[in-house]
Amino acid sequence: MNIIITGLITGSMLALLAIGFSLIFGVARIVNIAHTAFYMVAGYIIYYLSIRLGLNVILSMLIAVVAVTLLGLLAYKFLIDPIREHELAVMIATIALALIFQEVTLQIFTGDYLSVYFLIKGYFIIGGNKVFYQQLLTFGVVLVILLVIWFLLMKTRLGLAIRSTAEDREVANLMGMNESRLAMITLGISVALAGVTGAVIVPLAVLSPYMWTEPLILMMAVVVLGGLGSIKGSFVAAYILGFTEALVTFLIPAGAFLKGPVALSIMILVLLIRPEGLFGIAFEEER
Amino acid sequence: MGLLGFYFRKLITLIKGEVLVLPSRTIVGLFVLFLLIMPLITQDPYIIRIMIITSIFAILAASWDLLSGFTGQMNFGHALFFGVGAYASALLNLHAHIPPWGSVPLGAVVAILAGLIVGIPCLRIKHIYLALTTFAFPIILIGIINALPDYTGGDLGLSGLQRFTNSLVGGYYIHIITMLVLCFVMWKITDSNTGIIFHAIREDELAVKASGINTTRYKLLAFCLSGFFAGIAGGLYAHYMRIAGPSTLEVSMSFNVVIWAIFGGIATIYGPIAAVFILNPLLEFVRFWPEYRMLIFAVVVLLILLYMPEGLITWVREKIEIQCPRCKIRNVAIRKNCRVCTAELD
Amino acid sequence: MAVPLLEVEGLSKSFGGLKAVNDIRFRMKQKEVIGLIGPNGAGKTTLLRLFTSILKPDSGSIRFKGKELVGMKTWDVVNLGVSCTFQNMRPFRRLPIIANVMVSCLSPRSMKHGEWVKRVEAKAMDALEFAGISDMALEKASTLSQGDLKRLEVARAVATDPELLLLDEPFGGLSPAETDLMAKSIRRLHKGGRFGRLHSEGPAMIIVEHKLQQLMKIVDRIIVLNFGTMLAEGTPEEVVNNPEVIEAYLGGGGGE
Amino acid sequence: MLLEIDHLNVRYEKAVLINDLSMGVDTGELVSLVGPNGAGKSTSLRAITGLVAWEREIKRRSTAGEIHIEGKVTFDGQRIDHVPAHEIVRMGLVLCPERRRPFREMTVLENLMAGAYLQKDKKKNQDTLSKVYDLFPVLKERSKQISGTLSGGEQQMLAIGRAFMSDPKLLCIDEPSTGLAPKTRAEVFEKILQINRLGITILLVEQEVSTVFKMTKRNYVLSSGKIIAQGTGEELMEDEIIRKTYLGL
Repeated sequence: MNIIITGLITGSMLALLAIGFSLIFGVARIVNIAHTAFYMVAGYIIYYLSIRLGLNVILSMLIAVVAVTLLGLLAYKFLIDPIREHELAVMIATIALALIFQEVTLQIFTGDYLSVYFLIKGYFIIGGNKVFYQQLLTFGVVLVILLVIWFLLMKTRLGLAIRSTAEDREVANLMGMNESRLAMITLGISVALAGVTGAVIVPLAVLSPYMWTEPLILMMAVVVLGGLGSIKGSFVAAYILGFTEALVTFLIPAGAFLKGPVALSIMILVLLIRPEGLFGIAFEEER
Repeated sequence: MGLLGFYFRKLITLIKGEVLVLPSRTIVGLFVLFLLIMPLITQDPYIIRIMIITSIFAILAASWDLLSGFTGQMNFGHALFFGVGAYASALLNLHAHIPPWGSVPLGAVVAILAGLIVGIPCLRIKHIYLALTTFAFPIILIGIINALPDYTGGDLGLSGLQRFTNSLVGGYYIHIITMLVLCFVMWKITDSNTGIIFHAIREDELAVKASGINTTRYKLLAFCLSGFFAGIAGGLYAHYMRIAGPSTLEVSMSFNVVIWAIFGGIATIYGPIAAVFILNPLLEFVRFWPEYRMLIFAVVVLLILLYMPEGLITWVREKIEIQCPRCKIRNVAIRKNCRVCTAELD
Repeated sequence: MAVPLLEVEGLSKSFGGLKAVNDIRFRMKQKEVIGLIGPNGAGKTTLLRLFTSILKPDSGSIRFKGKELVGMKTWDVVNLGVSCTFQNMRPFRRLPIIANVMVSCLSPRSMKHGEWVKRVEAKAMDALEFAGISDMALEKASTLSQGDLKRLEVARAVATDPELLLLDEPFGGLSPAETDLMAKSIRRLHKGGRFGRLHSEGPAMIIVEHKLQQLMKIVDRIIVLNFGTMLAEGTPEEVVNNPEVIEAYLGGGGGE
Repeated sequence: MLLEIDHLNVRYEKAVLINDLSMGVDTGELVSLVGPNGAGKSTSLRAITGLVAWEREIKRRSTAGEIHIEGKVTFDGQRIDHVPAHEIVRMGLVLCPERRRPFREMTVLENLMAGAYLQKDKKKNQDTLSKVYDLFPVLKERSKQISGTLSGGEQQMLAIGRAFMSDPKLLCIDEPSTGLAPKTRAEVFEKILQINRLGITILLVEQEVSTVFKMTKRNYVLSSGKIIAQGTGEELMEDEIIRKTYLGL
């Protein structure tokens, strides 16, 4: 039972992060290493507003998401956009950005582990395992957000434009889609997703300025495993890796440190069979 | 005596004709000279220590450039080779009691094996997939290391390694000279025919295949060479710090390597080396402000990239030197005419 | 009868339902020069890519001097003596031109043929000389014009000492004067002989081209492709006067 | 003139792709631009629809390869040579690109709706959509299918339909017949004629001249980036010019 709950929660978190990451990669070819750093920043903003300032938790979550999105857009406008055609430089710039976030939070909040209260307290017991209502709530919120994202991408005009641009920048231009403005909007959505992930996961996690590296690796594994740019792929792969982690923790309780490596090994094994990921599109030699 | 004088004069001519004509070469020459005579200026153990570690990292950054900068196989898990080299030479030193001058090269050989193991699956994966996948390898190795604490020391790592020498200055020269030699070898490799093929693979792999070159072999060669040099760096690091721990495999280590290389300018070898010698001491010397060290590092990297996305050293070189439009020989930027063919420079 | 240089049987390849190459069969003799023509999308380039194992055929066999090429790696095919150029030109843009050709000179086949040549640069230089762009040897490939890139492609292919040379639109995008030069080079190459350190025994060639006037002066035989199948085959005169060919080339029923 | 091109030049570094091109298209016309491979047909379409300038904008940031574009392009009385590509579409100049390029992972309907991106009026969209479905009944049958799985001919119709959804005044179609079987080709050309009869001006780039010349009143022949001849199909055919540029005889 615990496996299912942890698996679901880790999986959902990874799915949210991975979808955001592959969205901006698809539309603008930006590999945003700082993606999970935004997630961390959101967590800290919530902590600051709700614990230090005593604001309502839900309100602080909303503020955090908005603030992180703004931060992302500013970073894009001034740091990423000027060097966008140098893919490597962009990648390094995002690493530097993540380091800056890490150091600034370290300065403000020190390296101590911090946590935020549960929104709702209490738990019920199934088969001898505690299931916290908070866990259920988190999972529920994640599902709702995934649905909203799916709806946004599949059913709206904006989503259509985003998907078109991701597939063929030039033809999207021919359809009257302003490619550079879409990149900006997509970045906003992507960072907002990272912020939301931070918001929903923060009551269950402990905050530390270094908390962005572990999910970063797993998120990238999810993106690669699912196939770059495939939302369905990210979704499936996120749960595969989420459950793998939970299963490893359950089967070898002493070997919790193995959960990451096992998940990554699975990714590499899959890639050996399908180099383009589970749902990715194979590179075909151009005609 | 006359013979000695002859060679001395020849050396002078060589320096005049080949080194002093170009600012970049002059700078490199002066820098090497500075490294060699530095202990005469100061013997502050702290400074010596920083220079040793910096030179070890310089080997590491150059080895990344050899693989990723030249062949375009973006490796974001370069810490793997570093860590494998460190652990392998540590194990050899501790259990087989092989002295450092034996365990470091042997450790590097193990790192070559790591290069093969990683390189073979990476042959099928391309571009961004490769970059994102290579992240995973060092993490997996950390898992293995933690799973076998009896052999690897787990979280604490292997400590109590022998040093090359306990003499401060002796240790300095061993590391600096190794660095200079290895970097020169790497530069020579990239300057050779093999280097041309590496370059070409990055530009267009299919066209290289169609030229009759076995690209698989060359890509694996790049992985192995890079693994070898990074492995030596790892071994040197482990023996110098007297400990081989999981920190050699961390994500931040892989990140650092990439930052150094791209900051300096990829596919140059000298770029990453220079970047390490700029960034690493900078990071250390800001000790009067320790809590902002990393922050300053990140901000510097970000600002430099914003204005010089091709890398700092590449940018500087473009500024101080100019290529002759006719014979392609490089000249000082202030010259009006090419120093060889006297064509007008603009 | 001697083993033919190239023997193609039942070669087919499709891309997602579209049959790009459909049941091609032909033979070619030593030193023969074949022109391959047909409208856009007829499968000419695909056919060349099948010969060099860049693409894998769905079925059929390609035998070069009795050796099966299907399933071989591209570099092995090249080292057997089959060399190709790319229609849309794929130079190593950030490398000097001479380095572009040196890559070919470093292939095992080229190294074997030039044992007495210690320096690959020298051989590469001769290949450039042959193609007529040696004066630009040190320029970056990205600065070349369309025509010079074509010549670079030829130099690169020639530097592997091929016995069968596959040229994909060698005149494409060239001005009339450049076309003449290129045609001259190709004829010279086919005659064979020494070009400095470059030794040519006069390779057989398959040339894909749209400029028929030039093509007809070079080739012994023309194969016409349409929708992946062979529409006609014969001497240049036969093919040009074949009404079916005119129709395929100029489109349904036109041309009169 | 609906579209007027005045002394257009396009250079990619040293390579001259378009050399002093001047031509015009009148409202309601069906005009063709023909020429052999590499003559610069596609480049000229990309230049007038703003794609060359867009590409230049991207390349400028990466310092790789310079693109020069000069000349005057007027559409519907307004100069468009400095208008960004996505704005040109809004003015009614729409390009149906070479090699069709559908959004392969999206369904047919989604592709069509992507074409209608700028049309915010839902009702009008439905009207255009039903027009497209009338023109291409096969698209209606396949509307839920992923477009990457369509056949070549169907993809071509989808590409034309998608461009039609952008509500063009002038529709540029780049090589619609490439890689299609004769029967499908004829069908595609028939559809293009039908669209023209609906009152939409068409600039058609093609290689297959004989069919095209039967459809058009006016044609331009392009070779090495230059207009070398213009006139009716019959004139051109007699002129031996086509035989020369195409067959080189």
